[in-house]
Amino acid sequence: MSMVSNIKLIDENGLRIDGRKFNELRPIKIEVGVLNRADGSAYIEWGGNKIIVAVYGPREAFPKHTQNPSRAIVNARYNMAAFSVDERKRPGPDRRAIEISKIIGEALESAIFVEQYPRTSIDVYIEVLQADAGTRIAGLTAASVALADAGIPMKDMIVGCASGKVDGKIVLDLNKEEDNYGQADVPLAIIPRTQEVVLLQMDGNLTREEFEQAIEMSKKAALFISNLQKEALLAKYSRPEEKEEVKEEAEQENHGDDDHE
Amino acid sequence: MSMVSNIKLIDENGLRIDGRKFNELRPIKIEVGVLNRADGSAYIEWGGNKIIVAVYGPREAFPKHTQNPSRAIVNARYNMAAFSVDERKRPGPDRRAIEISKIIGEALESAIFVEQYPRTSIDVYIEVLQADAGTRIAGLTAASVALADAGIPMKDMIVGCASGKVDGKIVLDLNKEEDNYGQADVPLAIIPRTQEVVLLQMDGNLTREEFEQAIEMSKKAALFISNLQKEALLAKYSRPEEKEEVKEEAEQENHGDDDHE
Amino acid sequence: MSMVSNIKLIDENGLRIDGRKFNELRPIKIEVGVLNRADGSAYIEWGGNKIIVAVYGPREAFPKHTQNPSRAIVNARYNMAAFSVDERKRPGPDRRAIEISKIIGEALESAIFVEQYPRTSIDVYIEVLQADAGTRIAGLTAASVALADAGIPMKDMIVGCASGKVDGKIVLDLNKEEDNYGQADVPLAIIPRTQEVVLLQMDGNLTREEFEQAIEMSKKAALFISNLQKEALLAKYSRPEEKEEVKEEAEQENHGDDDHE
Amino acid sequence: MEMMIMSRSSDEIVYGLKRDYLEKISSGGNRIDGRKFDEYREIKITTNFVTRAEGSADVRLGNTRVLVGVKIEQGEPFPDTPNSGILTTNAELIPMASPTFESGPPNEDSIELARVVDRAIRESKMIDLDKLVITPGEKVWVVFIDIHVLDYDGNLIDASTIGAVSALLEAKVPASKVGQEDFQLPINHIPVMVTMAKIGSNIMVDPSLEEEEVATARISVATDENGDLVAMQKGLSGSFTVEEIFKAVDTSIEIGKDFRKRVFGR
Amino acid sequence: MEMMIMSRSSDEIVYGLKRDYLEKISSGGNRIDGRKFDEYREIKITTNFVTRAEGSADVRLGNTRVLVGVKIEQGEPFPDTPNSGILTTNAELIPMASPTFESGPPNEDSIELARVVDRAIRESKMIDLDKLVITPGEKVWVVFIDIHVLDYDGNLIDASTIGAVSALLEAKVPASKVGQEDFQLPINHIPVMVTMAKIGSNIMVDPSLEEEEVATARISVATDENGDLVAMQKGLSGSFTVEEIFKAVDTSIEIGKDFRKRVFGR
Amino acid sequence: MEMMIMSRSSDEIVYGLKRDYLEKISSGGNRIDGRKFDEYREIKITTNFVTRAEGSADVRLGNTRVLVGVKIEQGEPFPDTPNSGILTTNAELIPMASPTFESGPPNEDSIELARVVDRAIRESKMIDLDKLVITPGEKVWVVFIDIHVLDYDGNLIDASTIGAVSALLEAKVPASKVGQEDFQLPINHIPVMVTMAKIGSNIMVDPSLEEEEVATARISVATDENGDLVAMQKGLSGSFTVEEIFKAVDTSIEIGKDFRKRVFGR
Repeated sequence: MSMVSNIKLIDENGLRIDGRKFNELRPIKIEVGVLNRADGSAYIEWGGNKIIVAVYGPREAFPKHTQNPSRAIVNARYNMAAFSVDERKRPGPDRRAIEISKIIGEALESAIFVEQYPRTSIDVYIEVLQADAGTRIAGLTAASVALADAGIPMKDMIVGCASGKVDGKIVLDLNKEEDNYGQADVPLAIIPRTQEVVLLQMDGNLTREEFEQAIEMSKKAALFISNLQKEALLAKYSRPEEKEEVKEEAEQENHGDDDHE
Repeated sequence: MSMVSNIKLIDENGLRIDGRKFNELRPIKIEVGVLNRADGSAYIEWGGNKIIVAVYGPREAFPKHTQNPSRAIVNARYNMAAFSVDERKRPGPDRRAIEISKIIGEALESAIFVEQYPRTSIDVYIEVLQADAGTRIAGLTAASVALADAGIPMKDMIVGCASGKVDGKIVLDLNKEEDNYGQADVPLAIIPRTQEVVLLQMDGNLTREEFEQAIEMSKKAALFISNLQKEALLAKYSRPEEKEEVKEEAEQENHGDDDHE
Repeated sequence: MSMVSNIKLIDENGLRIDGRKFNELRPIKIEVGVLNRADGSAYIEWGGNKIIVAVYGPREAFPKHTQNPSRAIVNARYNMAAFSVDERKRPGPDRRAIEISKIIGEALESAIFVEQYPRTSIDVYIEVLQADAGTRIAGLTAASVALADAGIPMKDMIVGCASGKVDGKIVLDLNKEEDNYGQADVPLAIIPRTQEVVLLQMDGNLTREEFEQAIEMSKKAALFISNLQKEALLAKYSRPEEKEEVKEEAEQENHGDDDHE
Repeated sequence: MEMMIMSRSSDEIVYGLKRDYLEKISSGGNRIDGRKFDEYREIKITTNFVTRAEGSADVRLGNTRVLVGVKIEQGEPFPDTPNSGILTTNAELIPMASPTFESGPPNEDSIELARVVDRAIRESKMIDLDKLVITPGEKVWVVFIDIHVLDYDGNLIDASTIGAVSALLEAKVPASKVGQEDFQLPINHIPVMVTMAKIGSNIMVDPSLEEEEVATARISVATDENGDLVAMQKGLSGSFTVEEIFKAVDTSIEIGKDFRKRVFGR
Repeated sequence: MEMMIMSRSSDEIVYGLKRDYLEKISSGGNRIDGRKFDEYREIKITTNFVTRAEGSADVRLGNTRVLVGVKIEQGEPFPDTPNSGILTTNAELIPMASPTFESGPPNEDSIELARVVDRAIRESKMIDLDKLVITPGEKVWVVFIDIHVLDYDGNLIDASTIGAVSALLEAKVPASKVGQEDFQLPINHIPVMVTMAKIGSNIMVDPSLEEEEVATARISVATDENGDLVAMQKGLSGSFTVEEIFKAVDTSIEIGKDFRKRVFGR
Repeated sequence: MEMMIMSRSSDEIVYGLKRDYLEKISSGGNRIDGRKFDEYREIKITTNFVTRAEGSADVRLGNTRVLVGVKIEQGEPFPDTPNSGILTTNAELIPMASPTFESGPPNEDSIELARVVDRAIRESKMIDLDKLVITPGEKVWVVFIDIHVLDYDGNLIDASTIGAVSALLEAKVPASKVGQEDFQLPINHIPVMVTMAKIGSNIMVDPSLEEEEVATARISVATDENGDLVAMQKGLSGSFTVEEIFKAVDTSIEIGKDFRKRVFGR
């Protein structure tokens, strides 16, 4: 939200620079069980984002002093590959990644029955292989699926979507240019069943009314994406005979091009 | 002691650039119990120095392998706030701070009955909020008071003062300019009751006689400051009804302006 | 192997820039028991290389979770002193040192009866005081002697030598210039009794035939150096009355000047 | 002086009892220290505490105490914003402030704190960074905000934001170092951050440490003087309903107006 | 979902049984997954996976999966090679890939991996670094190879080398950033790395994780298209006879020829 | 080869017995190795040990052994001393030297050691830093003193100072690298450091490791050839009377005179 530019992000027909309508998602594709070593895994393509998530656990928390005798601890690690962004990123976590890891971990924990696994850790590794705005929500959305794939008992699968303000208008699911030159960004994640909010951030400038508009738009989109999560899981488990084969070829319907309403 | 300059640090009347006589201390103010979470705390203003000290402990030493089965370990951490000096200091300990932490810890340990608390640590956190020469001695002086406030049993309250050489003359309690452009600095701390030396450093150039002169001058000043320490403690405990109220308003007499002799 | 130069490394008489023949070693001197604190120690001069090795152990491995219940772990630490190279090296291990430490540790482990000391570590500290090409092999060669000096039971004393390609010719034991401007380098270490290979690296460009030639030349040299190791040990233990005296004066015959064939 | 070395399990039991108690009284509209749900603890601000810094503020929010210093130094601009000064925010949860804080490099808590405070200041466009250029593309003023937490009794986010805003409001750019006259740091807007915690099904502003320990969710909302939202951060592993979020936003706007006048005099 | 928290001792027993079994079947000429000693697992390469990078390759070698990205950026040459571009290789064994990998800075395993892959590429002179100069002595192209291990089922050295070579073969130098035309990274040679493991007294190529766990020694040999050796690394605490080494070299030359054609089409 | 894995408690008992013994014999005027209170262990210095360095000294003080190397390289001056060379001192307590030293970045012991040695050299103005300017304000000579402790048997401060002074005395500035002639490092003064330990109520010079282990206090005093004091450091958690300090100073001045002649030939 920091750079200034003369770029026109919405044209005279109300279309955005990638041709989307104000309330249109980018294409989303989710795959389940894409890794062999992990206890659970998922891969998501969301616009230009390519993110893979592995889940390990519940396993004995290490080092020992981190163990909680009454529940599992949830560790999320959001990491960008050095080559995932335009200018090479130095390997290792920066401050942004540490903050994102923290809020993703808290959001996931809200849905997991942590009391069932005292003294253990549930480790969620989110690797951003290519970044194109909205990585935290895309990563979180895939992480829920990976947790389900690992068989971790959850109330529901967390899901999210961001909205923002671009050229003075509230729009859904910002892309890179909109994120760089827009006026606000509001990532949101919810528990779909209850529609409660488990992750929420905001930066930029929004009136009270614009904020409400953004939240409602994101919530609706999140519920749509929740279905993509379930379909992805179903696609894996409805074909048990292929389960042990080339998992990554399990193609989902790509609903992303459709207007989600 | 490293910079060269043409600045005249002592004028024709024998007065120093801040108007002090050769054997005059800067103003000193000590307050006790200024923090709520710490087991003991103290705040000191000494010239332009502003330093706060917290004490935690005795508490179980962690990690476990640091525990000593026959006595408490004393950890001192001297730290300068990023904004405490003219040019912003990068956060985190530098080599200077690590050395100072070590010698302060050793000096404090000399007075504490460490055998009474095996397997524990006594943690002393010294935060320099504004620095103006003489921070190690000011920090140590406040640390003793904070230890007393925490109820740690001690033989006595360590106290100190520096002397140095400026324009060829031995003077008490160097300020920033005298420290930068002077010819020697000798920080000293003693156990007041026995007048034994528990901290001593020196750098610059002193003859044998000048050194003796400096030590005697510092010792005398330290004994004076020892009384300020006790008054500060008294000021807190003589008003038990205020003890739990706004502690930082407990004002001490400011003896610093007086010539201490 | 990376720099290009017009330097002629072999002259018309087939002699190398330091006057050696193609199959001639640099002077080698080994001393045993040169340190007091270590459980075993050795010093090697090999050409311009000066390397000292200390061995501690078997001792309880620390931290505890590194202990192996069925055998000793072997930790090698190869370290270059800041002043050991032309341009001062920043203290602390760089990536090159970490790789070399790993392969030296693995090579030494191949000879040690690690099953005899479960839960312990055997720590080998290799300090390069002056570097002149071939430090890893010189360090490994001295490390074997230091292990023997520490009384660690071994199948045999590992020993090694490098060969390489210079001006299109396979030569033994590259010096600094040959290493910088040559075409290939092949460090090799063997168990002398069985002539099995325990360390092998190669970089540059060699035909299949040149490689075989290099290996055979290195192997022969290693067997020669194996005798120097034994003589060095013997020199220490054959003079038990001097053992506790000025150990570092135990001079070995310097066979290095001889052509080793 | 007794030592409190409790096992984790007894910790857990105490924690459970505390949570139950605070939930119970909150369902009756009460807080442990007697405040109303929308009531802040007393705020005391001492500016110009560190005269060596370009700006500073010593903030006490109840028993929480935070010292914020602002240093302004010369530096190179970022390549993509050659005509703009630089703002950078750092927070240290030094072990002085709490028995649970440890020495060492910033951890996830101090990083989140610094980034949330930074976001409120940056996104409100509080500082006019365009006026902090010395030589375009080459030299600009860098504004360092350093948050030093001295005593931790809850709600560091608000205490730190108040401290940062107060210190910036009094900060002077030391332009005499480059042959110009010193000038007041150019200020465009004043953000106010309001943090709320959820205990049971109740939401209360300015949580104390005891409240934070049992809260399930936390939300911080920063607004500017137009009542616009400029930054937001939901924390902890609990959830809010959308309605609760909207209500929290309204609370923040309301309190912001009062604060801006009462605390910052603007 | 059962938890596998085994004591070290039971680990050791399982390990012993595994080793005995693999040694036994290998003495009969067999491998645990049915392959022949000189048989690789299936290789699948997807290049251009990360379009934001200058080159990339997603490599699967059986169940091992490695993603390699190549970024090419401007930088200063090293003082001793002013007229030469720079190659730098980094590997991360991220905890995603294995329950035994830990977060944190590169450890000795990831450093060895990066350095062995780097050596094969550097020593084969695969990239013509002399053509990567922008302004002699001042500005050159820096080629960053980043190896991201996603799924670990053995033989990371070969999978990573295949990935690095594939990514470099498709990489474009973004010369348009300095007012020239983008151009294909100049390639001189194609190294092929073949890694072999010794189990009992048998040596087999492309060890899987199960094989690596019981192998006593490992050797990696890189060759170029002339059948010349360009890099070699012996690993683990076991030994090879000189004859075994020579045989390993021959195997690498043989397989290299096939690979270069079949995998890289050259 | 027996393994000495003792519990902390038995450590403590042994320590107590040792302390009692050393205190007892010292009260009779004796030391465990038969020396007098003011007697140094034998000193052997080999200079020019590391020919690749600009100066070096291998120092043995009894069974303590320290190698000091001096490198002199070009660098930028500090902004506040544009016409002065730079001196920097580093010490590494490598694990080779003692079973109690650990790998890793410098700890408080090695930092104190480096800073105390540095202080003696810097404050005595031993090196004429003003003569180490290549281009005023732009390029100066940087003198790196690196202290590498090889064998630890007590009194590292004196051994290291002797090593640093010896290495500096023989060091040459490699001015031929900037087109001038190499020249001897310009030396103004020669500091001598004398360290003393207090055992019971006795003070003895050059403590061995066994003595250091039971000493309650330590004092190091550096003097120059005029008998002036240039640096001092009190260590450990015990105390000295002021009279003891003065006596230590006198001892240091005395021994310094002898050392300067006998050891450095000046």
